[in-house]
Amino acid sequence: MTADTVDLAEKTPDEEQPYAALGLQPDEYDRIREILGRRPTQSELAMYSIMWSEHCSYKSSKVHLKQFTEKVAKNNKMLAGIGENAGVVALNDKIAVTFKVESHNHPSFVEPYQGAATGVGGIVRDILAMGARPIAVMDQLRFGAVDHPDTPRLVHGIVQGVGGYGNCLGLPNIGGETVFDPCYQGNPLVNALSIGVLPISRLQNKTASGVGNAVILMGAKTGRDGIGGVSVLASATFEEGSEDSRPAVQVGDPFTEKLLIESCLEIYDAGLVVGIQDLGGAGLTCALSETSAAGGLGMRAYLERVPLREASMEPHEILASESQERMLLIVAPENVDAVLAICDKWGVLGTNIGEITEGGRLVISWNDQVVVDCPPGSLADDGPVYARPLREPADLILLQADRAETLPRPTDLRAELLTLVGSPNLCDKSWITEQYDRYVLGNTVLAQPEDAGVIRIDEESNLGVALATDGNGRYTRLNPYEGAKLALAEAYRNVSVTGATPIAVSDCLNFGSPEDPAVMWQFAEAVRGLADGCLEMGIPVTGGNVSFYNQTGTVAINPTPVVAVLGVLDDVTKRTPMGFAEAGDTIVLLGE
Amino acid sequence: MKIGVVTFPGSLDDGDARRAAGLAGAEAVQLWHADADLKGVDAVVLPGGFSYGDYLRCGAIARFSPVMEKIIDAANGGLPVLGICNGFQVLCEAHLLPGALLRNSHLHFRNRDQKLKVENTSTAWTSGYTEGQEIVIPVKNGEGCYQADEHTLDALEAEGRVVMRYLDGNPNGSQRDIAGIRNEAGNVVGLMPHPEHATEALTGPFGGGVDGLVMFTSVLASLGVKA
Amino acid sequence: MARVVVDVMLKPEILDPQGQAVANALPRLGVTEVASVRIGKRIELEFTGEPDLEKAREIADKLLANTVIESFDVRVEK
Amino acid sequence: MARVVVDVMLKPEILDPQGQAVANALPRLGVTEVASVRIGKRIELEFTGEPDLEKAREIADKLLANTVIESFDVRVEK
Ligand SMILES: Nc1ncnc2c1ncn2[C@@H]1O[C@H](COP(=O)(O)OP(=O)(O)O)[C@@H](O)[C@H]1O
Repeated sequence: MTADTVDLAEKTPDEEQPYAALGLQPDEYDRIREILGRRPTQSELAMYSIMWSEHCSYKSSKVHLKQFTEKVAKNNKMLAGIGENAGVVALNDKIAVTFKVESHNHPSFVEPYQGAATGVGGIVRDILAMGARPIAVMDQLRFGAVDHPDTPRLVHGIVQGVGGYGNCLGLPNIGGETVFDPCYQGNPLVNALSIGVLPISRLQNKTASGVGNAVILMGAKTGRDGIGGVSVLASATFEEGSEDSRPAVQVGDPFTEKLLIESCLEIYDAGLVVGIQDLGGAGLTCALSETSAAGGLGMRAYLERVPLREASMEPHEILASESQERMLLIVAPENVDAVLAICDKWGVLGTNIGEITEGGRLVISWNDQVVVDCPPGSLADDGPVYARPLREPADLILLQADRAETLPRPTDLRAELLTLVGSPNLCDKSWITEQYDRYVLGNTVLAQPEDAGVIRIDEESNLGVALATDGNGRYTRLNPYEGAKLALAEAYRNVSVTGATPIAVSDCLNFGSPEDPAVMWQFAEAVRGLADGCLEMGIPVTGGNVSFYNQTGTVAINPTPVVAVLGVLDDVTKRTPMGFAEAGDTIVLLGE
Repeated sequence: MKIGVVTFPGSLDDGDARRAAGLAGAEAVQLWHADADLKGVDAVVLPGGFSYGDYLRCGAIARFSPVMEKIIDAANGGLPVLGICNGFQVLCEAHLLPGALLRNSHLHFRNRDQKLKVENTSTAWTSGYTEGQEIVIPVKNGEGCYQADEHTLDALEAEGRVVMRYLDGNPNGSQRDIAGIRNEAGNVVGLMPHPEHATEALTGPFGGGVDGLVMFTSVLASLGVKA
Repeated sequence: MARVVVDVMLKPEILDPQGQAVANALPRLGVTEVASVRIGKRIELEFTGEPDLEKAREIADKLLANTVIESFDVRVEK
Repeated sequence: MARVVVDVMLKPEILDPQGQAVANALPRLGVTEVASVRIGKRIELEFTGEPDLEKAREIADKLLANTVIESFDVRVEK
């Protein structure tokens, strides 16, 4: 088989390339040609289109997200922040925790079970990549109307997917949210959070340093999963009849992920790894370019060494594949055998696919044909950045004018109460949480129905953490600035009431299309609100995720920032559960 | 006394089982699925989880691991063996216990605090309970529906080999509300609910129950009696 | 390559809740002419050489089916 | 009664973790001549009257198979 090589690209500068179909703008394509000094090869075009997509480059959100680092006072407890796979916060001078919340909305609409399952799998690998042992998960779900004909497919598939993956991975589910609102009908939200714990000495990063070090790909074989999924699935909306263009869906294998976790932890503890990166939505493309860009060196990778599920895969497909349960490790040559031996012990594939080089170029070949030769920073760091136009939604004034005070007062309180209790958003959630394992690992101190999940981290000292997530799309639609602050305040309170001290924030910002100035305004306002709120509370945003293009046709979902607050408890035996403890206790109402 | 806890690839509650053994006063020993060596342990726990992903059938692949060959021999020779959840499934697949565990009748994974009635205390693992005692232990499984033919079920009942039964609602549709059974000799017990998750007030079922710890203290007592 | 198919079904006397759930759902889809549904497994074994029915039967008996609750059937697929 | 069998298999490009786990276990049972294993579903529909292939195909498409990741095959079993 022959591929579109760098040589060929030089010889055929006028070849027409489908950059627009890959989601690249004409000026973005021109910049790629400028960077390379020639037309990109097919593989390079795939890589740039993936890395410069909204999903990977944060091109529309970057200018706003800066506030999270600029507005917050420097925090010496934060060991890793925005830009890393997940933020890491020290609890004391030995132990740190890392947590993050991420979306998997679009894949979950296409295939609810697998979409939700691989959402959990993806966030857990982010936590693992920081050097941490994942210790719990949470899930934040938004569905359409409870009585819509498509809702059962989504609810049951998604809940079973979250449970199926998390339960099989052995991670307790310690909380989450379930909201029904017609605005999510064609675009449910599936956000998943994971938290992990690590000795500070085990903190990992994704830097590919050390010329001559080996590049090891660990985990599942690479298949045609979600080829182009990042650019197609994450940055376009679903239209009727788009079935044919659907790329193959990623299928999760939690068993392989469990083995990947155990083998990576053993490799960390043996001190065998220089850098590590999980393979997420953008597969090898992202892992190869981000690790080599972070190291400031070059990298040579050999695609024919990548274990494939289907032999007929072409180089650009191998680079774009979203196959799950894979990690990329940078390992000193003398440690390669030891790493592969640990892989073998756990029955995980480990393959040496390349090495770190001098010269600052990422060079990728396939059967002796060079298919990629570019500066890795141009993929990972120098993507386009847009300051998109913002405009307050035209209907906002009307919405705000329609005030609650004008509603008729209820005359029958009993009926009001029954309506509330019976509403899908307020009713008991145990039909969901009973499908999740809350006990595994034996450290769950509080979970459903509590306001926050509490996990013991150290059996000797009883050190522990509390986590809560909140978000309210309806408030945020009415006032995105205050809505984001409210989400923060609610999660902060939910953590505080357990007796924990809040110390850090992660967020998942679910919005419509950034190309719509009204949506972009909502986004800008929400980020400003969250940043201001965090400044007031004195806790930093350590990481998060932006999910744009959540809409059906041109109608966006309600802007839905989901905010996660992490708190610390020096002694989890002193936690305060909700509910009244004893008869005779005094009831006090705090606040206004 | 040493209680060995097997770790198969995909075992999840192995750490909890080791912690429980320790809380009961035993030395917990990790046994690796690929080792055909029981490291001189006095009893074995096959923990919960999804061994080998529980693909094909729960426990089907784990049953063929090297450590299981040794455990089958040792169990036939009287070594106390407790299979919890996935471990119960492995014991059935290995024919150390009769019957099989099928998909829950409601087709969902279910995790809840489960009330149980202790039916039989003449096993190595339940001697510390009193017959008829009601206890609460978490249950969490997707395939915990115990099934056997009528003849086998009648024999189990007649011989007092039903060890625990679900009370106040059967969480998985198991026949005759069976939660756990034992072999004829009483050294091998399989149980769907998870006693290792009810050994500490802080992390146990709602209300702080530690009813599960008795299973681990029972085996130590029965070993002491023998020694 | 040669493919052997192993069909594994629950024995008739064993309750099949999954099949039942499907059977119960059918009338809601307007299907009334299906009396019962059973759900089992279809396992495809690709042999490197000649398809070996004897071997397949042995694998099925030992691993693929739990003969306490399941029965199986082995055949070469052309 | 007339039986229609619906075989539902994962599409070839979709990961089959079940089949893979079984394939990995076989060498431990001393089986080396099986190159790959795929696991799917075999669904038996008993029709009250004549077996209706068209109807079965409709049911498979709507309910039995998830056509995003699975393909199916329908046939009458004699
Ligand atoms: N999808 C979910 N996953 C896990 N836990 C959930 C989920 N939805 C709700 N919960 C849990 O159920 C409990 C009740 O939820 P909810 O009714 O939203 O409570 P509140 O209104 O107090 O936030 C909480 O403990 C929450 O963490």
